[in-house]
Amino acid sequence: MTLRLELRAAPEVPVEADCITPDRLRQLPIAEIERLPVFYGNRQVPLAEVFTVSGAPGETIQLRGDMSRVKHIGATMSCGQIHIDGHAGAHLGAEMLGGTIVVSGNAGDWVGPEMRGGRIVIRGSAGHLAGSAYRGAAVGMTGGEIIIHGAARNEAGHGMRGGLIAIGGSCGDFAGVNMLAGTVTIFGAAGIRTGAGMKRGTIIAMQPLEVLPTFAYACEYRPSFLPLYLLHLRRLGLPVTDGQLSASYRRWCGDAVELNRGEILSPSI
Amino acid sequence: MSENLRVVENATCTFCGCVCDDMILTVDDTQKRIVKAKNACVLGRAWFAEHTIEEAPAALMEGKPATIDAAVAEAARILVEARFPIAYGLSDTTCEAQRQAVAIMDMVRGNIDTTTSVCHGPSGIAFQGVGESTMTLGEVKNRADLVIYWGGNPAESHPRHFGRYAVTAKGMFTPNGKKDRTVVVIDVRRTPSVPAANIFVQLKPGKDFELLWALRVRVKGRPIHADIEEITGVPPATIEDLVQRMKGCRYGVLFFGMGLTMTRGRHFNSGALLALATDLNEFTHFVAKPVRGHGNVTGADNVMSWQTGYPFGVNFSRGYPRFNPGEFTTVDTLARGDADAAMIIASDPASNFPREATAHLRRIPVISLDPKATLTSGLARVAFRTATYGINTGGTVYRMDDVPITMRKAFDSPFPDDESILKAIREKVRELLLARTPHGARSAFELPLTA
Amino acid sequence: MSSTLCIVNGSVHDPANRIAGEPRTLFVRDGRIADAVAEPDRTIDARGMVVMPGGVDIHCHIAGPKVNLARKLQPEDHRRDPHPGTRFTRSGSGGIVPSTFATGYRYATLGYTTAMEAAVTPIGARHTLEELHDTPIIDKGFYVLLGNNIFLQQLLRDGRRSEFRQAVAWWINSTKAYTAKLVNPGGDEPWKGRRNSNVSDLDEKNDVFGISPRQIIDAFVEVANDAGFPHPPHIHCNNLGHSGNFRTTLETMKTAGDRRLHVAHIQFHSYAGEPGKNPGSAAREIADYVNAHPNITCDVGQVMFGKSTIMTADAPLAYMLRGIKKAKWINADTECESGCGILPFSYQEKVYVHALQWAIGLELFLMSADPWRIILSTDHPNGGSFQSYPKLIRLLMDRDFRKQEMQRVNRRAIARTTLPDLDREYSLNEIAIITRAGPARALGLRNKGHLGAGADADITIYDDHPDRERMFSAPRYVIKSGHMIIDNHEFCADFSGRMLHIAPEYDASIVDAVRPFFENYYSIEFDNYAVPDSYLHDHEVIPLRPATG
Amino acid sequence: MTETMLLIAGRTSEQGTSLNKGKLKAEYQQVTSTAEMNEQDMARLGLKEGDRVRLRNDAGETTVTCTPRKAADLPSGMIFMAYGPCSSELMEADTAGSGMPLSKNLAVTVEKVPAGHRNSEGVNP
Repeated sequence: MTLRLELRAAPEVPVEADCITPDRLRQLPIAEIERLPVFYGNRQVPLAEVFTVSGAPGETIQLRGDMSRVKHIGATMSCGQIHIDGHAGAHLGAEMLGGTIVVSGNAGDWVGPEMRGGRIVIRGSAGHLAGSAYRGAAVGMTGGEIIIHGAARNEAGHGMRGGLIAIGGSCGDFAGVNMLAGTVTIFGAAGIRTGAGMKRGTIIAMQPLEVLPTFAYACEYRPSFLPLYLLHLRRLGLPVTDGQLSASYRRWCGDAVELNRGEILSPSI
Repeated sequence: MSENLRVVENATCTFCGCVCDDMILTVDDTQKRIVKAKNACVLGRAWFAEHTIEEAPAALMEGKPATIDAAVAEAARILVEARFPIAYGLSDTTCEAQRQAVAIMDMVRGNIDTTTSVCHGPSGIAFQGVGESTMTLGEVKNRADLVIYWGGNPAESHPRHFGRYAVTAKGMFTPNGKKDRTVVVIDVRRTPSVPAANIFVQLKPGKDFELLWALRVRVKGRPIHADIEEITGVPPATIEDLVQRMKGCRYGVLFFGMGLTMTRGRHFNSGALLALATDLNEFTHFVAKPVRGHGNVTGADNVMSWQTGYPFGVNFSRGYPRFNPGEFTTVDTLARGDADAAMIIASDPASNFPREATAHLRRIPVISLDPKATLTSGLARVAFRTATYGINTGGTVYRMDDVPITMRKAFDSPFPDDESILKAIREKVRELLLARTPHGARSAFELPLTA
Repeated sequence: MSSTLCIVNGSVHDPANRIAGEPRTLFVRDGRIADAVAEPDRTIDARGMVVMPGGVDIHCHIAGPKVNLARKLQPEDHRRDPHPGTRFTRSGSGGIVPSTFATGYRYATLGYTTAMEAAVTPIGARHTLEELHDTPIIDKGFYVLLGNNIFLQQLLRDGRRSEFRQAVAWWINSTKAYTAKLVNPGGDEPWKGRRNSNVSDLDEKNDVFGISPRQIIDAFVEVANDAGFPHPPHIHCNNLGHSGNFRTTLETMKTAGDRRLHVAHIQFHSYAGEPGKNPGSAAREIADYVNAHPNITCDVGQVMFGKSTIMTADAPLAYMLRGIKKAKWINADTECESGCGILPFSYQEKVYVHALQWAIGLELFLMSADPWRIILSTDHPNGGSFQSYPKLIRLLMDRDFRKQEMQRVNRRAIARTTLPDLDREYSLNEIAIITRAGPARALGLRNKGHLGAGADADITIYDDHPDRERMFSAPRYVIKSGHMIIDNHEFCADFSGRMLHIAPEYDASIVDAVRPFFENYYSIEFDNYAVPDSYLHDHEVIPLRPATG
Repeated sequence: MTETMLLIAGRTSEQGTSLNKGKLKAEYQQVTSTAEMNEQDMARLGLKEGDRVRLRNDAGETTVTCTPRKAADLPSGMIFMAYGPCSSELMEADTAGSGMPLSKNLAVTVEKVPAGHRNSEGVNP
């Protein structure tokens, strides 16, 4: 059973559609879904003014169109699936608890901020602050998975305390900044100051990277968990090479300004 | 020169965030200008001397002279009809005007932001992450025996900062002024501020964060990479010397400028500095302070915070304030094309913003309030010419250290002040919204109950 | 639109006029309680409802520089508790440090109509007045921080007692304050000038100014009593939060002798044990002293589990807590006047010390022999939000609920207190005393805290619900200065309350003594320091008491 | 000949005093369209005081007049100019979730504009 929402026209101002979650829509009749309020800029309008609604309400919602300006899709969802055929706007899957969101195109800033569980897959690229904490908060994502096949920008995993973020392309500055736990894997080039202020947690950088002067080189070794973890990412479609599976990894500990129990791993090729 | 001269004492200069309130202004009431500003610095003298009353209409609509009433009505209509109206600027006006501006944007469910977002907004974000050990400037004058300026050039941006507050100023426990303190300047180039310093540390551009991080680690007594000099351009011995001075002083101060906030790293650069000052409190008393720019930018932060809970970048589109820099800050709402109307108060984004942002500003209806013609007022659909705050108005401003000061008017302007224009717009907005509220709805923006 | 009003059939609790839950008819005209109104514009049938004077908060932190810093600091907290606007009211942010509008509306939503901001630096008075102007509905005032004022300490050091007296009055006038506030008197100088140290003994002489906390306390008690301040010095004693501090608290109260003194958030000052170890309850010792000394008033500063924000002029205390919490922290020094520390905090049921603090507060309430003098407060937002008052009221009124809550907290801590043995339940009338009549009397507000003719028509009408938390969370009607604000649970109007302050006389020549100090050590001009009357907006000068000689 | 350098925009006294006169006045426009360069860099690029250079990056381009500074004051590879409409042309609009566009340490290519060549961008768009 799939509910289909198709964007009528590119909105002129941002739309906030946090009602679009399977939790909220799966048991409502179409007519009621059409009347649900969404915010078109500062006006409450019925959902049907922004989307055409068809199909059958159920565990799956299919969205179509360029939703770069449609924010908060899937926020706080706990179950079911959202498939976005197109681009998604900011705050996609914010504070998500469970279920799956898949985006065929790009996503805006704040993918899965303060996420607790579930999985978000972005086939294109994501903006800044994926899986991070909102401003002022110390704790970002605590569980679940954010899989970005393309690039991610700054502050991916800011304050992360659990779960995993995998970035198929390059990522911006301050990946894993102030991390408390969890794992961030970056297949492309990382920006500067990766892992700054991290207390615990693991950052795996597949390309050579600039390490802050407050990280200490520890050793080169073959972490036992890594092949299992990478195979999981490979199954999810990330570009894990055989070399990465068998490589030994250089390990830096940091950040010395904090607890110093975090690690950055990078294959020694 | 006219005979009609008058002296205004204890007037306040609002050109920069020093907000010196010891101006002695000689006012020529016939010429309507200030002929002398005793105690003012070079910037302050220009501020007072150049604010003369120009011949100009008080309001323009589509570039043509209009009555204030007609312009107010049109401004209110634009704001009420917009779906994503933004207000921006506010750092060069009174707190009284700022309060009206926030009220208007609350009522029309708009978005409000101040020049903080392109100044020390990143320091505000940093503050929300790590806190801040800070002080009023009199504490520096009375107590500081170590003063460090990082990424700022007060000699040119805040010329009296040295003499009034931090370098040569004499105070309770620093009776000999500069002799009682060590002054350090850390910057990427030898600025005109450097001669005031005992120690100049030249840093490679873009390596502020690395040096701050290294200092934090050394303050904690942990080792750093041997190649720190290669990374930052600063020799390990200099770092050790700084650490010893910082831990050993009685009252240390870190002042910082936009060399931190406007470079790659932004809020993390400021955050690293704030964290360093905090760390040092384990050893001695240590404080930090951004050297803020415009006269009342700190007042804007304060007004926004007490009225909405957030210092800048606030959106009311859902009927309550929300904060998110990068989403609700003005460069972003313009560059992304989100805004469909703008009210710019005492600011000139058309000449200071990135190209995409100014391009969008030309596409949407703009209301401007400014004492002078600017690129922004030039593209505005409704442009008010207003009285200059602190010269033609009284009202409250906050110094960079959050100390509020009541200004003294020097002479009257034929133009209304920002507060009265904004109050009039607010009244008109209220009328329009009440007329539009659907029966039984709690506001004019709700989905009609019958939908 | 000051209309006339009549309230009939309600069960009226007006302890000041010895009315304890009796049916009375109330009349309102011109913003005040009247003896009779011939044809009232509106009559409210309060059958089945409880009618009380509007609540009075004697000690909270709701406006001014430190509050605003704490607001700015916590976007993550506001985000979870937005305060939407209505056709009548402005929007705002809630959470542990709400925006000004949300603060005013939320106090009103609990039936409170007056609140006193408890700690403002003189140089921050202007800022505080601006915020209070934007704090709707309630009447308000503030206490000005003078206990670490360097100029005043210098006068005391030099034995210039009469100038000290004039200077205190000048400062109160210049800031539009309600009384003098002392916080950790004598502790600022070691904090700022001696590498973050502190003073711990009442008789320890400061090595810069050569005076002790006791001398400072004594001087302020003398000035306020002699001049007849309606509310005596409001003191945050030394050693807040330290085990064994009850001795300091007793010594502070003894310093006052039989002169009036208000001890703020006394729960935080009622700990047994020795410095740095073995914390326990000294509620009995403190309660006994207060019960036996009618010159002492205090508010409790109850700790409520959940979010809090420590915000205090006691900077060393905040730094000590920061050492435990290791999270974001603010220190803010004010030249010549004060220190300040802020940090987000939370009290947790399972933490020994937190549970002990919770229990000691309740002990103090339940051991109180005179509810007029042990006043309800959480030292908002230090012990918890003012929004938790309804729950606190239920803890006091409902023994079973209290026992149930005790089961959830650290057992070892409860065992160190007598809380399990205290069976007392507060009556509605006693609640009316500790939340209205008592604080109004302690503040010397003759027109508040009661419903006699001439009183301000600040009235709250609650449904008489057996769940007292529910009852006190949502009054059906709130009337402020005769204006209907909440009508059948909904806001129907906005209202800007009044600033309450005092204006003690002083000899104008004191200005000549203050000015040179100012010109040397402050960073703003002396002539720009005193707050002009234009910042007062609607205000009321509360008269001084006749001299007690 | 072009080279990549780091542009730092900041406040200066002249910028501060001239903006009081009016942002649409010639003095402000002149102050905000003048760039300081390391004198050795200028010599290497064949530039003398008053020559016009085009600064360009991904965000945009602008043309400014250059003026020399001693190597001790301004390190090689660095350009300093007062904030204004010209420096804004080189700012990227992406603020990385901060609200702040990067406006210092911008990598720009520097290219001499032949004398007599009209500036297509103009100082005052």
